[in-house]
Amino acid sequence: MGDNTKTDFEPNIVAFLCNWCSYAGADLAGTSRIHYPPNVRVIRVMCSGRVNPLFVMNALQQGADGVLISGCHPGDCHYMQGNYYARRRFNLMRNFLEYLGVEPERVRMSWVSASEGAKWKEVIEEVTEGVRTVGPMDKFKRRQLNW
Amino acid sequence: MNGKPKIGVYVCHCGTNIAGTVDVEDVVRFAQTLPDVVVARNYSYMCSDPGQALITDDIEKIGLNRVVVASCSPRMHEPTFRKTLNGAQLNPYFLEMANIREQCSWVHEDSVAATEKAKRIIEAAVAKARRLEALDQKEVDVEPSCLIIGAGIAGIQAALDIADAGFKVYVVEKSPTVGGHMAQLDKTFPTLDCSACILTPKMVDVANHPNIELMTYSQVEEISGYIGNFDIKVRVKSRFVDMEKCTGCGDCASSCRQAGRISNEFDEGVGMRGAIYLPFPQAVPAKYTIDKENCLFLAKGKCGESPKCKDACQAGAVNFDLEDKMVEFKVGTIIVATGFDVFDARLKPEYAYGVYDNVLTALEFERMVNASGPTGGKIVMLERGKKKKKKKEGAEEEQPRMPGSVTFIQCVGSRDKSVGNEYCSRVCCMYTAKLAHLVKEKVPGADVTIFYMDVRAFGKGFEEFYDRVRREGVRYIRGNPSEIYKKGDKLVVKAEDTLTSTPLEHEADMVVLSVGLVPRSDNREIIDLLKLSQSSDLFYLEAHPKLRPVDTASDGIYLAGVCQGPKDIPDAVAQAKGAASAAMIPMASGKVKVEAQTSIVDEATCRGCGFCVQVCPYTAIELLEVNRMGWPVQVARVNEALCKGCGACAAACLSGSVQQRSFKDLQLLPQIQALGVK
Amino acid sequence: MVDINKLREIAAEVISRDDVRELIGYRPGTYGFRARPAFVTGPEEVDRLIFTPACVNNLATYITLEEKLPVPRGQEPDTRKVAVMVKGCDSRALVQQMEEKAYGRDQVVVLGIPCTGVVDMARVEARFPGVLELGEIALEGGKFVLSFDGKVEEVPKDELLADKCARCRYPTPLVYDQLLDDEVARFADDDYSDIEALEKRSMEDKWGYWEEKFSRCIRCYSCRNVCPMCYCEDCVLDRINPTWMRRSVDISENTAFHIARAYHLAGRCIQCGECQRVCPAKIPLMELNRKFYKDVGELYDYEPGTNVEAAPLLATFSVEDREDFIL
Amino acid sequence: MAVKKLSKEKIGEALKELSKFRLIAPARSDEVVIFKEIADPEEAYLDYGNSTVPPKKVVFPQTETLFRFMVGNPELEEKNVEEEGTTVIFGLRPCDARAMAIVEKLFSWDYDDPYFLKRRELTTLVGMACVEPPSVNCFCPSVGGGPFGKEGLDLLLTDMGDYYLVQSLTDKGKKLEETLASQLEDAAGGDEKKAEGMAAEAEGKIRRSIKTEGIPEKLPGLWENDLWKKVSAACLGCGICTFLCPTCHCFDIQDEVEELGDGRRCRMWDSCMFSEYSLHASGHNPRPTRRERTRNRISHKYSYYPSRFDVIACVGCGRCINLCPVNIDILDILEQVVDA
Repeated sequence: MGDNTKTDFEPNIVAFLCNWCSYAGADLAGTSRIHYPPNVRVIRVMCSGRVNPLFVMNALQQGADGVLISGCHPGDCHYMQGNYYARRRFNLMRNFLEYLGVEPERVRMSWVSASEGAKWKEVIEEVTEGVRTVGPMDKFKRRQLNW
Repeated sequence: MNGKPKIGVYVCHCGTNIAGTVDVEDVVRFAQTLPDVVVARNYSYMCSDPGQALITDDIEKIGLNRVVVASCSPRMHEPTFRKTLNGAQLNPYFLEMANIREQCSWVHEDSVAATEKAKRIIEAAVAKARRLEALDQKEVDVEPSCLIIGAGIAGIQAALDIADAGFKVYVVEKSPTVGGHMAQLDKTFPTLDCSACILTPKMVDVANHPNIELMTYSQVEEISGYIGNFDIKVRVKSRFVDMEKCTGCGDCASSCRQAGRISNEFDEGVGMRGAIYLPFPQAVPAKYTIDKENCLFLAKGKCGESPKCKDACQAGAVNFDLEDKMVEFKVGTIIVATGFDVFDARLKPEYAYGVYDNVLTALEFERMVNASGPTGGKIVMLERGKKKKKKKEGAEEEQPRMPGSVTFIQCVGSRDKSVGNEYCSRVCCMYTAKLAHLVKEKVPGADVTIFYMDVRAFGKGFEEFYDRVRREGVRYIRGNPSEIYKKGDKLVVKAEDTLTSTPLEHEADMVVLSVGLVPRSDNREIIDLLKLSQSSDLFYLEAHPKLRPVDTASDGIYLAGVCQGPKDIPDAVAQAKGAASAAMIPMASGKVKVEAQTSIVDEATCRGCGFCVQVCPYTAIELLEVNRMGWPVQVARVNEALCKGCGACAAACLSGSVQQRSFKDLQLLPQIQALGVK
Repeated sequence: MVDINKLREIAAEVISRDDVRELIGYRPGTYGFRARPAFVTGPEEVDRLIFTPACVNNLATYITLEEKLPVPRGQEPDTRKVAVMVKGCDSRALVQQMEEKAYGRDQVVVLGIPCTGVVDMARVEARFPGVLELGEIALEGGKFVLSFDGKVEEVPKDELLADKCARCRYPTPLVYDQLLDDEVARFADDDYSDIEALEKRSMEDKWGYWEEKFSRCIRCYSCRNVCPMCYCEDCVLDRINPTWMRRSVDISENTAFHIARAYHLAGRCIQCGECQRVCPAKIPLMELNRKFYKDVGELYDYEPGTNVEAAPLLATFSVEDREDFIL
Repeated sequence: MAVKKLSKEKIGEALKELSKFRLIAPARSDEVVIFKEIADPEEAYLDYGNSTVPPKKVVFPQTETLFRFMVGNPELEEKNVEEEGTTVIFGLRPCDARAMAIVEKLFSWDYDDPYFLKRRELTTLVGMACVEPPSVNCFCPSVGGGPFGKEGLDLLLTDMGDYYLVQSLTDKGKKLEETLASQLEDAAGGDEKKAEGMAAEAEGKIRRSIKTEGIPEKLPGLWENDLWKKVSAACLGCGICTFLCPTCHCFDIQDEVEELGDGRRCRMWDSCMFSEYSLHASGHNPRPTRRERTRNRISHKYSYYPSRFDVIACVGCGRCINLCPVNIDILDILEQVVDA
């Protein structure tokens, strides 16, 4: 139990990135050759406002140990307001999941701009380490191919 | 639609950029096992002609109907491969990119982990590709006209180019005259040609060009629409002077009770003006303007017996009843050329700007050396507080003293994290050299010293000019002064000569701060109007730093001049010409493709709650009544020309009736599922 | 206490109107203390209408429930008004439905019942089991008076009162055409003490708590179907393409269902408590809804179902919204 | 062979003995009684009225995998029910056991359903007679059952105060009796007689009833009767009445497929009260409203099933009446049918 499994545990994190800021910021981290842990897998959406909070639930159910939503800083949304909607929806969902016993470390949101390649790395490191400390998500993970 | 998916996966080596970290062969073997994948290949550069030909061949010979390219970021080459598909008669939206370079091989060192991650990324891309749908690339007509915001040299140049090409141009300038900062300058570096001599003809052209409608003293208030079809609303502020009648004689200005009492923005406060004024003699249009904050009649309702300017104007142009005018028009493209502010030297209190009269900013000094400036081009010691008094007394003015020593400090507000400006302003080294040269020219024998961190003389003729100035006796000391204080009637610059590690206290009559360029304080207005992004230096963000330097993220909106980042006059002009050219492309072709990844409503399940209408920032969705099997029901409907494809509506819809094309729940959930599997 | 004769008189008047198609109210149930919905189409039917503390159902649900069958060619759809009896909580469902444009104010006639609280029928039946012949419940001077099998029993109000009533902020309907009684002043509020206690427990405890509850769920969807805010004709959770959750009944899919259901009510739930009342597996669904309700109030100063003009919570934002949780 | 008894003191021991099988017994989850697999005899909650969800789920699980399929493997992997092992349901009510016998008629009719029948074969039902009616809405005698009914059961326990009378009714029952040999004692000679008396008394306590004669024949003629509209007006279209019904046995079959193509075919409870139940792929629904659905529920139980299997598919447990959120009462409906 516990410590041993947790240190060996490599979290699987699904991230939803807006095309204009965070995805571009992650690309910038790449062009700047900034290294970070490989645990985060990205789904590109045009705007963080597209992210239905139920995607978070769905990702956790389908086997993600953590979920990250990242958008433009307030005021910078390419579509003006999408990140504000995302912020509100996500805050409620995160609180709710915590209420059900889903560690808040698994459910993260960040603002990363197109010029913040270095911040993207920091975010990845923090999210990965956070999920690592709380261990695998098995609470309501779908048991695939159950009899 | 295209029947059962037949997917081709193409894994790019990108030389060693990907293949150096990711085991490409292994990834290809994995891709072959994925559902609906009928072929998986790898190639050294997928974006090259032979790389694209692989895809084209497979589409034609194997009958692929979906393509996954695992290579660089879609932000890089998605357009490239969309064209490839298009060329092979496959709808370009049957492409999905797997970013295994920027977000994989370049950011991970461990080859095993990177290879594993690349597989997951490709698996998710295939999961989405299986559900991709063909999208219509719709076209809209482009209004053959352009709005240019800002009439400095960049705005003027862009306007002239577009107008010369035969398109209608609307130029909106906030201040009463065109010309911008360039009009304030005396000479330009490194050639020392007279700024006014090269600028004023263009200023006149812009005002007289038959294709240009110039609106000075005006502000854009509303912009709506999209490329090809922007609706613009401009407020033309009242000058309280009838533009038709004013002859520009200036009788009004000299009669103004406030004459000489108000600091003239154009002269950076070194010179004074009245409440009715012309910013400078060569202003275009040469029409007077009443500054309503300072006009006694407008501000207080009373100006002696009657307003003197009105009495003085023989043309009867002064009219206090004139009101702001709203002008509405349509354009196809927009160029933003709003320029910059100079750094506020008060933010470096150690330099005592605003404390000592003879600590000046370079732009103030520029006005002073300008022959048409407030001192008639003479370099004189300033006594800032006393001016009014002197004028009031009307006494014989005693000749002001010329400074015997002038010291410049470079990089004030540039390359300085303490004030939040990390960037180099790119013009200060050279304008300092130019000003130093002018001191040498105008004050024979003056001691001219420049404190600098590095001298960046990178442009055409720059190094040669820097050499020349040094030969003229200008002393360069490498060091960043820490303080300026007064000793007797001298200013003392405290610094360290970092080349010799000698602390020094350098005395001067006058200190000029070579202030950097900063984003305009009113940038926010434009950002809100146009939804522009900013880069980390807070200048407007171009669409791509290398390949789309004049475009913005929004189609049909372009950048010119310093609003995008510091640059000198030739660079600003070059960018303006670039922006003009970019704006003319859609105008010349008359048509432009619009966003295809728009939202769509399933009217059969829509319950008409209007959440989508509420969240849409583009008012692209409306509720309307339809007949559902005989019943009148409200449903949402998307106007695809207005929809920008953000998808906020899709996330707001509780019944799942609103979906964003290419980002449907049906396409994203399988992606999530694919990524969930470890 | 609503005067039953006045109620029937008004009902008769309303249902006699040409522009009213149906009146939804309450009538006695089939056994014990139960009451059930009544669908009145003519004045001759009003004599069976009642209102007592046994009238627990939120009838607002029925306004949006009726299936709209294809209108045969040559016929016109019956778009006459529906009249509905509502308690304070039920009226908030109308407000929220109208905020969401489910129908217009002119499409309903609202008979408001200022409410002093209804019973928790499960508590009544546990206290007085085996009652078959119709009994009656009345609220008199802070006590529920139960008459059945020739007996009369008095029980202190709080012992049988429904939990939602003990937290009710709006006993008097917020929207009505006619109010059937004097307004009732607010007599309760929600202190969220139970929610806060649960919030403070460890993650393992919280999940253990909910795992037990969600494991019992049989996915009968009564919670969804009874909910006046769940009025989509075609629930997104029922769809196969895309599959938000699978039909399998297990802890994973059950949890997904309950998260999705509760989230879809965030900023919309009007606290009528019907979902929890009807749940055969006794899942404390209001502890989910109230968590959202509490957060929505605390974070965004928003209370659903109180203002028809309000913009829906999740379709609006404030630049000042909290973001201390964002990296 | 003498009739046995099980002292209440030995019930724990007996359950322990039975836990070498898959042992299912009523247990509490918060305030709700459910049948579940128990490991510890302490979990069993025998002093109960009736469970919320009937134990039909043991032989007819709410969700079950029929077979699995994997990418790259042409063979299906079939569910082997045998692996679930011998099962004992301990303490179920006679009505619920009878329901299994009724439903078995369908599952062994034109096609032998291997999953249901194998589970039935593997399962021994130990019933608990209803000395007191579990609910005010019980009406088992009206539909051919009784509080001490034996149909479907292998063993019947009757609470005699300090002990349970144990009557074995089938070979499976006898076998189980042998398993419990060391916990069982011989019952007194008069106990069986006494139990018969208790049965009659218990039946007398059941207060709700319906005369079913003629209903199966009458129902088809009421197809377009107004009563369906009236009785269904309040219906919410939820699945309570059907999911909690011990004889409802409708199921849906769905494939649950992972993104890579592996998957399983599942069978799961369905409800004729759901709007998608009879929805065609075309979008047409022959039962478009709650009216047709309610009519189907009643008709299936009281007309179609008896016309095919000579037995009403309702055991009178009263669950649908007790738990209907809007007090739709099957006896109320049947009375309207009678009066129609």
